[in-house]
Amino acid sequence: MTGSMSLAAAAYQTSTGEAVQFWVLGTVAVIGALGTVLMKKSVHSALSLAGTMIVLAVFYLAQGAYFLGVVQIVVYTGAIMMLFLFVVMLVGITAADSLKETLKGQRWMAALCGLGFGILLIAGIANASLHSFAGTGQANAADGGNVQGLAHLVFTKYVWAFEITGALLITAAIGAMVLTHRERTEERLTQREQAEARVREGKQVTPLPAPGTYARHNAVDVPALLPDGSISELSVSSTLRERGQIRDVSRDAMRRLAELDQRSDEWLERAPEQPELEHDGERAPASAEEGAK
Amino acid sequence: MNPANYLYLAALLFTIGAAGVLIRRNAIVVFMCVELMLNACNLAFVTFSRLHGNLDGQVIAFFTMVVAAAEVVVGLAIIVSIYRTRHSASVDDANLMKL
Amino acid sequence: MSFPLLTATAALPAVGAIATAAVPAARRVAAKYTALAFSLGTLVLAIIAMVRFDPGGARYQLTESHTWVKNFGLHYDLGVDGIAVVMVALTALLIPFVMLAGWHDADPLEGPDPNRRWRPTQGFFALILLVEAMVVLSFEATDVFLFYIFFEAMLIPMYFLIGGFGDRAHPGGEEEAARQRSYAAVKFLLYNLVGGLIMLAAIIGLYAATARQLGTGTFSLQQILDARASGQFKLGTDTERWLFLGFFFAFAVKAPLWPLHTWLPNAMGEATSPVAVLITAVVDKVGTFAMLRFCLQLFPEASKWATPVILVLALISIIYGALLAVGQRDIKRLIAYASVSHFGFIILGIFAMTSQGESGATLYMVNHGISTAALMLVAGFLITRRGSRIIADFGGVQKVAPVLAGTFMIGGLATLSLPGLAPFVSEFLVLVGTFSRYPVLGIIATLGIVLAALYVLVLYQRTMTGPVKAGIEGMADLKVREVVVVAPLIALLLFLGVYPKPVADIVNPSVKHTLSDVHKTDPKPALEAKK
Amino acid sequence: METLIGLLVAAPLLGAGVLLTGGRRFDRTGHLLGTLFALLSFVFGMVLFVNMLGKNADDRALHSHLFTWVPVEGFQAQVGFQLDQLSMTFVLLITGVGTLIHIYSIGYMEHDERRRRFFGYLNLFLAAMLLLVLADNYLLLYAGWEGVGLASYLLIGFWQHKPSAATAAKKAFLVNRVGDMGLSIGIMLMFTTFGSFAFSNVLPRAAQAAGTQHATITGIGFMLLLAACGKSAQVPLQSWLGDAMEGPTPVSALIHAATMVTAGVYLIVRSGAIFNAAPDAQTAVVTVGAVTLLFGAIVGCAKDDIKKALAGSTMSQIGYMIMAAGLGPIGYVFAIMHLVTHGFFKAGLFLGAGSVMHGMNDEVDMRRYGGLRKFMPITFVTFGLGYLAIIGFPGLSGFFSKDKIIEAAYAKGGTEGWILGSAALLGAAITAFYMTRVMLMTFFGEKRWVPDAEGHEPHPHESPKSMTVPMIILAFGSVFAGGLFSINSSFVKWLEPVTGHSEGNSPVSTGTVTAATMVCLVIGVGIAWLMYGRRSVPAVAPRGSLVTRAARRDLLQDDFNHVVLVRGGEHLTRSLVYLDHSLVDGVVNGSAASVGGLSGRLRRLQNGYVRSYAVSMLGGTAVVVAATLLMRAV
Repeated sequence: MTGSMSLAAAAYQTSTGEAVQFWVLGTVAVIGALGTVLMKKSVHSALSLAGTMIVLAVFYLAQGAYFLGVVQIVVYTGAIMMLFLFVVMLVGITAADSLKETLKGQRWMAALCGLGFGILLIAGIANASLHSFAGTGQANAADGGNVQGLAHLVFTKYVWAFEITGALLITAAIGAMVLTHRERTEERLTQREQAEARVREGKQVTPLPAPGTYARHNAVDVPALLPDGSISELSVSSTLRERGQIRDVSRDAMRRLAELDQRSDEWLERAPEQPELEHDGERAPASAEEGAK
Repeated sequence: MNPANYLYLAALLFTIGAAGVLIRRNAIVVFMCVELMLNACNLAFVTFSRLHGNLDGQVIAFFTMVVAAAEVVVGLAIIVSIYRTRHSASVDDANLMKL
Repeated sequence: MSFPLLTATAALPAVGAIATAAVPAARRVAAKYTALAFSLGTLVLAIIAMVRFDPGGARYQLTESHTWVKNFGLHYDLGVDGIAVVMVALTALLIPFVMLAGWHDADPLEGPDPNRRWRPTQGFFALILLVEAMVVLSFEATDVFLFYIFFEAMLIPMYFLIGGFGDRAHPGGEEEAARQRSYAAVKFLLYNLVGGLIMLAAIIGLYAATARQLGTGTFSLQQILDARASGQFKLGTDTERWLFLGFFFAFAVKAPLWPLHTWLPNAMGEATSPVAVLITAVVDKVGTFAMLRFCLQLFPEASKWATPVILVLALISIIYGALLAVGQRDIKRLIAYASVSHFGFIILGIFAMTSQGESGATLYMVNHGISTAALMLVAGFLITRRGSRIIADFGGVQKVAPVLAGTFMIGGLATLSLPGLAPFVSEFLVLVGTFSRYPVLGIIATLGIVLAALYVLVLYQRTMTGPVKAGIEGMADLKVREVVVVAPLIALLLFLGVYPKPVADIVNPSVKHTLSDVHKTDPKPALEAKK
Repeated sequence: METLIGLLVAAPLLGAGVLLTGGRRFDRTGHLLGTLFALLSFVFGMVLFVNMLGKNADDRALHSHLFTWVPVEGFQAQVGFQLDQLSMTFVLLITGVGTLIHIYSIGYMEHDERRRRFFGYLNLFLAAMLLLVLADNYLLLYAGWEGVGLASYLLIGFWQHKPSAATAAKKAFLVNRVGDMGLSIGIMLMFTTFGSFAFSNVLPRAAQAAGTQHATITGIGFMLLLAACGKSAQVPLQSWLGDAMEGPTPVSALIHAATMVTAGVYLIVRSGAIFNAAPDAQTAVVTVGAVTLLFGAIVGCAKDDIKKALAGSTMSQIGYMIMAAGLGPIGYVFAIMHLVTHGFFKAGLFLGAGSVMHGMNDEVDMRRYGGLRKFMPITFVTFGLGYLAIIGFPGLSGFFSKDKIIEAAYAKGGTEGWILGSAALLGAAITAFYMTRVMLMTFFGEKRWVPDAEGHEPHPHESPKSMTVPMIILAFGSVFAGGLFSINSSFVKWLEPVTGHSEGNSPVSTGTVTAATMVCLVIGVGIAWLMYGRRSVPAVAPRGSLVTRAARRDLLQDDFNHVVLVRGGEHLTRSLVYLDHSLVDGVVNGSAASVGGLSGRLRRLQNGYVRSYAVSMLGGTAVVVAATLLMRAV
């Protein structure tokens, strides 16, 4: 798009279009970066980062690095960010990270160092004399295009590094497999053994209760209700329990029950009776708050 | 506009990324911040390439991307395996290194 | 390109170390023979190097030069002068004896072995070979930084040899032995590391100086000397002195010079006697050797400036070491302090800066290596038999084990520099060399020979003579393996005592070069000799 | 002929090598082999002697250069031999007496299981002693010098299971080392003065050097004297000789009477040119000689141990020789002459003492002897002849050599001459006294025998042939050697080309001196007879006067050594050991501890949190960047 201008051998100013583009998208990039750091949920962080990366891709294209611009979108935004999202999903999408600092003085030190470092970098750049620039036009044209130019360099001057990068990638792939693969070291327990173990250890012997799916909601994170109206956590998948992602419907159910009672009381003209709420405060924080009132 | 502005932007992004690494505890977010820093560097490289009028900077940026990809693969694998054993993705929980 | 003999001399033991370490755990004996074979091969190479060395030829011979890191002026430069080739030969000569003497030192203890996967025997012999490789390289390196690397690196295998394979015969029992051993090993390491670190600073300073004056920095001894000869390179007086001190400190720790000597008695006392030989006869020689090669050659003016202090320290070492040896109750510590005294003589000879002193010091290094090896190894046999190294536990050994006592006596006589045995020649040369320039120092140093007689004879009298003590009665005389260890050393002591010419002829031209480096000439006799 | 000189030394050396390394297979033949090598050496010596006699008096010296020992720039030590009349005299004495004592030892050491080793040591001694007297330079002489010291050490401590023997051996070696220090400093002085230490270089130029380098030459003289004192047991380094009697008696005869202890005399005579050029050193030499001759004699009077009494006598006689050597050209020849005659009669006396001990279950206390002349007639006769020779009975060897020395002392002239001469005369009287005492206590009077520790009654008997024959031969030497040497001044003429000789003009005539000596002799013998001949000898030593008690303890010199050197040394080393641990090591350990404390604080920075490490990384990077920028700015 703005590549035409960089055909000039040496220039002092970029085009106005690029300037406008820089200021607009640059702001977006910084906001994205801040979002990455400041968002509580990692999914949001990831999305912010993806935005910043796309902006950077545009900047690459604007500066004549067409190949990189495309690769940035395909590899970074397309592959790496997706990888991030996958892991975030694996680990827990909604688990919000508390931004409260636990290490003494860490935040101060971080701010100090970060600020100092930034100032130093900016001072360094300001110190450099960058009045004119060559532009990538000629370099791109020399081999008949940006991709050809890069290819020429990669396969001649940097071929050794390139080969090593190949080795690195393979190692990384194998490394990832080794790290995430769990070797089964002992024989898998048979059903009989599992049952015996369960009896021996005094765990729940009967099958776990089914979740409340279809009873009221159309999702597996809804626990079944016990006769007194409280939830049975056992009925929800342990992963969800771990993340604290149980949709507590007991209050709703209680309310409806209470309404039903009230209606029937009104109908039968009986004195209203307050049902007692019993919840496990620790397991379900939302209802615990309710109980505390 | 002087292309050096890209460098300022890169410096800014790098610093933000660095601060994120220091502040955030979620290992995944820390990783993202590292990626942000790497991207800032890449932007600087591409800008330098433009300033000097040769493609070496872009080649380096290209290599950075490749290495970053490799790093992410291994890093995320580590995070997953830590999460499996500790049920936490917080970097503060992995502090066995002290005496 | 000719065959890289010097590299081969160092590479062979290094390869041998790997080969030995790779021998399976169960094949202990095979590991020993592997190590021995490699050490003998190294000896052959060292002898070839000595034969191919032409005393009348260039100063550094058999040189190999490769640029290592061009931008930092690092070179893989090897070369030997007469002194180095002799030291390499000494090292290569002693290692097989050390191995043979320590043949059973690293055998696993009796009974069910708790550390079945640990391979002590393989480790022991591999570490010895590793030390040999590094010592040989530090004798051969003519690049200052290359030298530094091996000078420091040899500490690592030595650390494990001292700390991992200590003397089990400790008065305080097994546990105390282990405690003392690790203390000694750490002390050894720390002393030498501190010395090395200071030297590193001095090396960097030297590099900076060359970079400033020559445009490109270099670590190559040859390049620096050439540049100095052509007048392109000259250190300022203060710079030279500081750099000299940096180098000298490291070498004085290694050598060891009073008051930096205290690590030696601990290390030698706690290590097994073959390892103690390795320390004093091989590793420490690098220190004195490096004084000759680096201190005098690189910093001639500063060396002369520091001479008075160094001579006095050397003198203190001689007398102090000997007096402390007299006061020891532990055989190995006694020998260690005797070594301190002897190193005093070597340093005295080096810094007397006369032909006799320098030649004497070089010969002293060789002779001290052989004589201490003989004495210490026999002492080791003795200690292993009795299970104690306290002098008071011995007595009357002569009656039950006459051959052992006889060899011990000869080792002792060599230590007290009896004429006819090698150390006499070198000690007398050192004394004459010192005396001709500093008569008073020479006379005081001569006191050392009386004290040497005192500690050796007292040791001999208390351990070997008198009525047979309890615990000594059944003591076996030397076995064939042990005789094989000691007999050649004694033969060598006799040969070099009567006919040191072969070694002296190799050494002399190099000494001449060194003296011309420091611009010193021998003092003329008061009356000109008649023609 | 030159090769023969090498063989002279090589034969006993080979013997020593074979006997000491050969192992048990030589146990049966070792003593014969050892004797054979000694004899071989003696035969070579005789051949060389005959050859030498055939030559012109001024052309008799033989030189033989073997190889360069230590070739170093400016310092060329050679292994070379020089055989002149002086060396020849010693060669014959050493090999001759040596061979006899080898033969004697065959019988004496018959029951010792380590006899082979004994002969090996004896051969080693012969080799070293020959090297000493044949060396053509001081460094080689030094090698021989230490070599005999080693042999002496090994032989004194031959019965190592006896702690006293081991201690005595160590003491001998150490005291000798002090003397050796003198010799080595002397050699160094020669080297710095003359640039060499070969006799041929140093000695001819000594006189020339005296002008410009007077102090140095005197220094060399003093150092050589120190060496001689050590080896020849002269005051103040005499203390080892008495203890050295712990060794087997043949050793005492050979090493500590006839040969090794006279090496000091050899050294001084050999270095005559140096002493001639250094009168101060000469004065020191005569003083040492005179003091020792009295000192030894007094000690000899008080000892009850027969060997120790003889050792005191040896000390005293060597004092005569040293004094003679210190007199300069007047005395050199007589010093050597007395040395040779002393070699005969003192060796004979020691062998006789050994024979007595052999018959008396190794009893050494003379108070437990008595009346032995009937039981050991040959021993009695040979010992008696030796006795007459040593006291200077007219016509016997001692008479000729000792008289000459007394004459020479007077000939020195001036007050000095009078003092020295009188000391020598007094010494002669005391010698007569203590030797008569030994004679009377051993062979005359009633039996005072006591059973030994194991209860065996002594059955004195004459010794076997192998022991008596050497004694007889030595007795012949004691009787005739002196006379033979004096006929026509043959000995003086023989040695003159090497040592030089001058007849001083004595203020006292020869006749007067002889008469005075005779008077002294009679007085000495008379007093002894009065004390020990007429009265019976108490079997337990009486307390005695203060002087006697002091003399029994070597005039307290040993006690002085013990208190000052041994005790002082012990304290010194002990405090140094303590200091080394607490101070030298302490400083280092202290600094290590403070570093440890500091690092303990610093360790808290290592809290294990990745993020805090990351902060320090970023901070560090910032600092580096800042430093780089600053450096750029500067």
